[in-house]
Amino acid sequence: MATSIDISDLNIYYGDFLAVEGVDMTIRARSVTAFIGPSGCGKSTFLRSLNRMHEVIPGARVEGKVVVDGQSLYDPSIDPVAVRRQIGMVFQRPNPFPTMSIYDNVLAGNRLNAKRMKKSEADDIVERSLRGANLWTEVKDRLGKPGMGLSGGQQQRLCIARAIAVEPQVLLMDEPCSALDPISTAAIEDLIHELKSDYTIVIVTHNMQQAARVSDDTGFFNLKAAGQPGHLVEFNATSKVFSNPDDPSTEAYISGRFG
Amino acid sequence: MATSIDISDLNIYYGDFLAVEGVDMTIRARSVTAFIGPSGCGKSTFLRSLNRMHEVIPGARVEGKVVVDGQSLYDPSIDPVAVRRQIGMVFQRPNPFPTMSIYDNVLAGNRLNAKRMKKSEADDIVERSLRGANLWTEVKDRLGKPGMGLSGGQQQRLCIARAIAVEPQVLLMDEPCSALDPISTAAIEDLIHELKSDYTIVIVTHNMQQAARVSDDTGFFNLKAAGQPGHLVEFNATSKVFSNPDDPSTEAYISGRFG
Amino acid sequence: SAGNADDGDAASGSNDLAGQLAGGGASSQEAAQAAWIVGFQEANPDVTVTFDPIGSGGGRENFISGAFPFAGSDAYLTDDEGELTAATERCNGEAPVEIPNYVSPIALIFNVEGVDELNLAPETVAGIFAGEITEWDAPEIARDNPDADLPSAGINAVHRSDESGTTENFTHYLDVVAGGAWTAGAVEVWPEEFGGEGAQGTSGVVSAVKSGTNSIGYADASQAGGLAVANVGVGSDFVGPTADAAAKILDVSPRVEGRDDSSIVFDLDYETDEAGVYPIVLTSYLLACPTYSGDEAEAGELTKAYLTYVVSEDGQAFGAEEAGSAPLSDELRSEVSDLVEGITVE
Amino acid sequence: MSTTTTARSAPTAVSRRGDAVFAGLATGAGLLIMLALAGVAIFLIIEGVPAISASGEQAYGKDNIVLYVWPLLFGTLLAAVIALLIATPLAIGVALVISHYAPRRVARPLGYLIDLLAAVPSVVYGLWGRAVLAPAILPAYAWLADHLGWLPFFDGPARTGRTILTAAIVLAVMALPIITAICREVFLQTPRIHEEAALALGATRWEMIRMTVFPYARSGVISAVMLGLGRALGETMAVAMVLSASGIITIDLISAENPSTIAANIALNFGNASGTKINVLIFSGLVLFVVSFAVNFLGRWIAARGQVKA
Amino acid sequence: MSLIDERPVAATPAPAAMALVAPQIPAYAPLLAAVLATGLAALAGLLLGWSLVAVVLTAWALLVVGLPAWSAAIEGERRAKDRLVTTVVWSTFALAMVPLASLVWEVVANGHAVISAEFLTYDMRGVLGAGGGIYHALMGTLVITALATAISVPIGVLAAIYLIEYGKGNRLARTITFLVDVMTGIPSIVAGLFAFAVFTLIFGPGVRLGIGGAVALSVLMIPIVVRATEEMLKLVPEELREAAYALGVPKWRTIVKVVLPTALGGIVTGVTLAIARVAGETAPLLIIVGTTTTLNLNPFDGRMATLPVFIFSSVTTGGKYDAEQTARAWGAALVLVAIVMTLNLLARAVGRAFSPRTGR
Ligand SMILES: Nc1ncnc2c1ncn2[C@@H]1O[C@H](COP(=O)(O)OP(=O)(O)OP(=O)(O)O)[C@@H](O)[C@H]1O
Ligand SMILES: Nc1ncnc2c1ncn2[C@@H]1O[C@H](COP(=O)(O)OP(=O)(O)OP(=O)(O)O)[C@@H](O)[C@H]1O
Ligand SMILES: [Mg+2]
Ligand SMILES: [Mg+2]
Repeated sequence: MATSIDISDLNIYYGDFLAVEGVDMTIRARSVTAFIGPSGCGKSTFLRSLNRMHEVIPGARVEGKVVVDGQSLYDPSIDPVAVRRQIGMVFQRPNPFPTMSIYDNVLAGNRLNAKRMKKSEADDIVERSLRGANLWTEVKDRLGKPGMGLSGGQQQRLCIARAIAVEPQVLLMDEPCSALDPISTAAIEDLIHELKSDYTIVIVTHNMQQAARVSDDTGFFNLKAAGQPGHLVEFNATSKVFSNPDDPSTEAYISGRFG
Repeated sequence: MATSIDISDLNIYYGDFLAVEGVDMTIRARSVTAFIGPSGCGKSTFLRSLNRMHEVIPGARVEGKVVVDGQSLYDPSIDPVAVRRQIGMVFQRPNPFPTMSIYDNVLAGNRLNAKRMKKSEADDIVERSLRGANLWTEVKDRLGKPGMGLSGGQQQRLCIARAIAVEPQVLLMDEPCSALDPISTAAIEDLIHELKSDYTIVIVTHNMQQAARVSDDTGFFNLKAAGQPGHLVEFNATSKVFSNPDDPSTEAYISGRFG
Repeated sequence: SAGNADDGDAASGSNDLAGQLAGGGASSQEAAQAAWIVGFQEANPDVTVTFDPIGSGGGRENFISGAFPFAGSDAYLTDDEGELTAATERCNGEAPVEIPNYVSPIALIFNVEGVDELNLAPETVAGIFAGEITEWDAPEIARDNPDADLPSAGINAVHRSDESGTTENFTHYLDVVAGGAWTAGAVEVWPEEFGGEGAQGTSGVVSAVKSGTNSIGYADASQAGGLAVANVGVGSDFVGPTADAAAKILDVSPRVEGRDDSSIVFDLDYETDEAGVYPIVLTSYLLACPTYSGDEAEAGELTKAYLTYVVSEDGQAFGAEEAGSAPLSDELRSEVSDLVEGITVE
Repeated sequence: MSTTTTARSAPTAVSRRGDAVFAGLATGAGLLIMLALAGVAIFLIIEGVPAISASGEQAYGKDNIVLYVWPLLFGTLLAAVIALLIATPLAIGVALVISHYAPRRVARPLGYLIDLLAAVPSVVYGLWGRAVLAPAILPAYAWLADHLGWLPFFDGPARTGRTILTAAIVLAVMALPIITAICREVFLQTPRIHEEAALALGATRWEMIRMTVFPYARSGVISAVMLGLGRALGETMAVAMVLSASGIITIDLISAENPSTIAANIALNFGNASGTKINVLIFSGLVLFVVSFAVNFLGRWIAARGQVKA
Repeated sequence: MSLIDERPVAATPAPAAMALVAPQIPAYAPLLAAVLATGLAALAGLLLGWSLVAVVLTAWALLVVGLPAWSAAIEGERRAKDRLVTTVVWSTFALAMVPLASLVWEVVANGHAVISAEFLTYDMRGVLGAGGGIYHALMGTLVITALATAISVPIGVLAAIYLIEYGKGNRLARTITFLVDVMTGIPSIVAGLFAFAVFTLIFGPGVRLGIGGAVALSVLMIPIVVRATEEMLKLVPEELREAAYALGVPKWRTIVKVVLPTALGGIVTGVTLAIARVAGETAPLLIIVGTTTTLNLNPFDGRMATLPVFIFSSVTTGGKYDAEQTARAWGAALVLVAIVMTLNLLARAVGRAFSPRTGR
């Protein structure tokens, strides 16, 4: 079910501004890959280029190759909407749809694509996804209530449930815990551990400890200088990055000497 | 000229919300007092209650005593406008008046009281204040230009010049350097050192090193828990707070274990 | 339709006429037409008649274009702008029917403190409205009103600010009778150089006089409301604007010469000194075709029936009661009725 | 969660017909608006142009269309300008009450009250102005004529309340909520940091407003006034019902002889107009359109320029 | 460098104690001044036989001069000026309320007497004097306003969607935004003339149709709807759109199913306000719809009565039954004001109920 992603020589632009330059990496299937780096180095930008969310921003564009399952993502024949169904995304700030109940939020991806579903089938998807997001027991008695009524951590898990309800192959997460308290954070880290048996997971985090805890591979992004594009400094197994990085600037960053 | 401030049992409210609870301290004349603490613990709120700027916010009020020069600041006979003239304030973001020139910005406070000033007298005040704020040499050739045209650090020093132009006795500064680059920060820290021979200075800062560098006394504020009011945990000589604090949470904060 | 549309049981004439009749034209006729429509519809509950008070010019225009089967007009058709020819063409080459149906005295209404009766000679009227006589206690006024307690106050002369037949008839009267005191001729739009307060429509003039102080204005007598009306000098007499006095003017006025038989139109004799005639009068006409055919047959049927009612004794009386117009004299009415009777529908 | 599902459709190109249709609809609606505005101009020109050669009878007794429209334009501008002279200071005061003076809890309801002024239909203002205001204000005009008669504006004689000044007062009441609403917004947008800077220097509330709020809001206030002017220029019924018009040019504000306004003149004469007279009235409407377009254009332009600066 | 050397002020011996206490007039001073001013003016008025207006003006003048003078004597010039401005500013508000209060009072006082079941359910067919009602005008206003809404809302909302979701700052969008702004200033009579010109060109001279009125009102209504919708769409957080895109939802479905529902409350408020604004329009209807005494529900066939035009023609027709007509006009005005103000308040309520949910 899950898929690996090959990125080669990727340049990412906002209009004329080159935000990320020359990234090459391979993201392994059924593993957790973490991106770290100082603010503004292009982690989010890069992440969003993996499911063509980047081009949603006016003027934004991409050069280079992202190959998923043998298909080049930026091939003109590819439908970005279909790409996003296969490669789900969770954002920094939990963003459930305010007009929908918890139940409808989970089904949003299915429903908004005008799929007709039997009630039993829908119930099934909701339960399966909420269980998958470790939220079922907390909300099963109030599925009809608005999703906005949950706590921040619950909302974030609701967003994860919503993302996995459409059964993507890859799950991208952009600082999913940075708006959350420590308990919610722990809950989501646990969840990531569980999800990785089914999904390819890519996570951006500011929290080095979190990267160390949850990821198998880690990529370190950096800026050469202010105003310069971000680039991938090092991409290695997490254990290696945190104990014995190849690049001195990686070590400097991890040991807190800058950033 | 400078004055000490005695605060006893001060509670500060926003409407019904108690933001800061039970503060007791004495701020010494002609010294620099720094307040540190995690975000939201009420440092700014407390600072603003020292020159009755707090009540500018609708619904905001104060209980308890602030005694300056033997006069209780919150006594009904006290004129808040007079208080603010004697106790000047510099804000986190530099806020020169956008429609005024540098010259007029410096004189803004003086003009309020003395409608007619001789040109020579005005020139005098401007030069003295700008020199006092270490800005004179940088701007003396463009006093007629708008204040907004300066760099952030220069703007902040312009605001300091404006504050000292009315010759207050106390100067309150709320994170005056947090919007500035390191060089501007150093310039302002130098300035604080110089000013303290004439003024009683109170400064809020997020930067522990800065507190250690510039202040004589340090107050550490903290929250007991989220949603609870902030309170003063410890108030001591800076050297003591940073080497051998009374309270374990102070030490935890200073050593970076939380916040 | 709304609740009160079904009061057809009151219909006396069990006529089986039905359909819609839409005419329009002179707004001076509006109030009278509203009354006639009510009277006619009461007798013919299945007919809906409308009269659009779009002005005489609009009425003639729409009559000629065929949009209206009949129209009301304060002026008769002439060939000054080819209207008579065009109307003849519209009526398949027959000269159109033109009949007087609405005669109304134009009253000089006034609101002056302490004055209930006022006699005004024609020259005085002209002087006041031309802005020459500006004080109520001016000698010209005082001379004719020896008993009145005239205030020494300025005169607020109110005139129509819009284009109107009332203004035209009034200024025509002044032009004819007041000699040198009135220099603007007969006009539909008030000449601005004479000044005075301008008010919109008859009701505007009435309410301006009512709410102003020491005001005077001219308006259809029927709308004078509670205001006092002046007597106008005729010969050596002063005559008030009663319906009878106004109706008489048609009896003393000559018919316009050289018209077709189907046209009964007058040149009003403002200068008359016949006793009991009130000379400031608005006469309005109805225009129709002598024959209606083809598509217009149904409309023609209704037009004939409606016009018959309007010029009937009942109709004229109802108009006088509701709208304050002066009923046609019996003699004139029968002549007019014969013309309407002669309208044929093919 | 390891259930194997049916072979999933790989990301492939699908026709985005829904998107294209919807985008087309939305763009079409936008273009339609441009078209509508152009249509207003074009149709007015088509129907107004025949009036250019009108004269005499056809031009309501005037020799040509310019002589007919000019006094109306004068009256329109006069009434609107007086209305603004009255409304602007009031609106600024009211906006200050709502933004800076009233306690926050009552500021909102006070704002609603002002908005209700904008909600009253203009025909009701006309009714009120005609039946209530005009008679009530006549004594004031008499007083003005007696005491300030040496000013050309108050020459009098005051014999009716239905003067251009009364019309302007009604227009002021109608323009007030518009000006207030915009002033209120820009006053509220004054950066808090600047207000606090002034207060911290020991400024009183008024000094703070003068130092920070007014300079900041200046272009906003100007554009608000322009929009109010637009409203006052175009208002029809209230003027039509309140004003006794003679169609002359005068700056005497309280006499019985008053200039008319374009909009009111159209409303009053349109019903009775036929033939070329309709074209004449539409032509005057075209003039009004051009003037109010220009005024609004200017207002928006000033506002837009102000935004860049702020 | 030594600051002391450069600062002559520092040389002044023994700095004075802080002057924090300023003499103040008591907190109740404004109230007291107001009461005193009113009392004095009333007394003078009674003695000299002034009118109420003169008394109020005098009281106001006394307050505006007296309070600042008192303050100037005790608190100093700056405080006095502050008080003067405060008094003046509140006075402007009070003055602005005078017409509203007077208008509402007059409309209710003059209008309530004729309001009855008959007044609301009968038309004016066959009525000359007393009696009859505004049913036809009420229905005409409803039909024409509903039609105008049906035309304006889809166009307005779609155009706003174009501006916010598709055009986003491109040249066309900027032009349209600007034109929409300018369009809000089109005089209503011009909108009426526009509709008249269009329908005359199509149907020939003298045409009067309800639909023409709806078109004219749409010209006035569309820009209001566009502005309101635009503002609301701007408030919808970008992250909601992104959340939908990330679920593989096409853009148009995102707009229809996520963005519009989120902004619905504000859009409904805007539309309601727009309806309230045009429901009271008179001039365009006078020109293109005309009026009639009989109920006509078909906007494609002939004249229709509407409340505003009914009011206007009732007071301007005059004649024998002027009093009855004027009474009916006030009654209709009361109904119209009630409708429009209710719509306004409703709009606020809707707006508040649906106000964009930020946070939790
Ligand atoms: N919408 C945008 N338009 C233009 N430039 C952008 C946009 N979003 C981000 N950028 C720029 O792209 C660069 C990379 O930004 P990005 O948000 O990817 O950084 P990041 O590593 O995610 O930072 P953070 O840790 O703060 O989230 C930055 O220079 C940023 O200013
Ligand atoms: N205008 C306000 N209205 C209501 N509550 C406020 C307001 N300003 C601050 N607060 C609350 O008062 C508490 C103290 O805030 P304050 O800004 O004083 O904290 P701080 O220590 O200065 O934080 P920071 O370091 O982020 O500046 C917080 O809980 C804050 O939410
Ligand atoms: Mg980021
Ligand atoms: Mg703070």
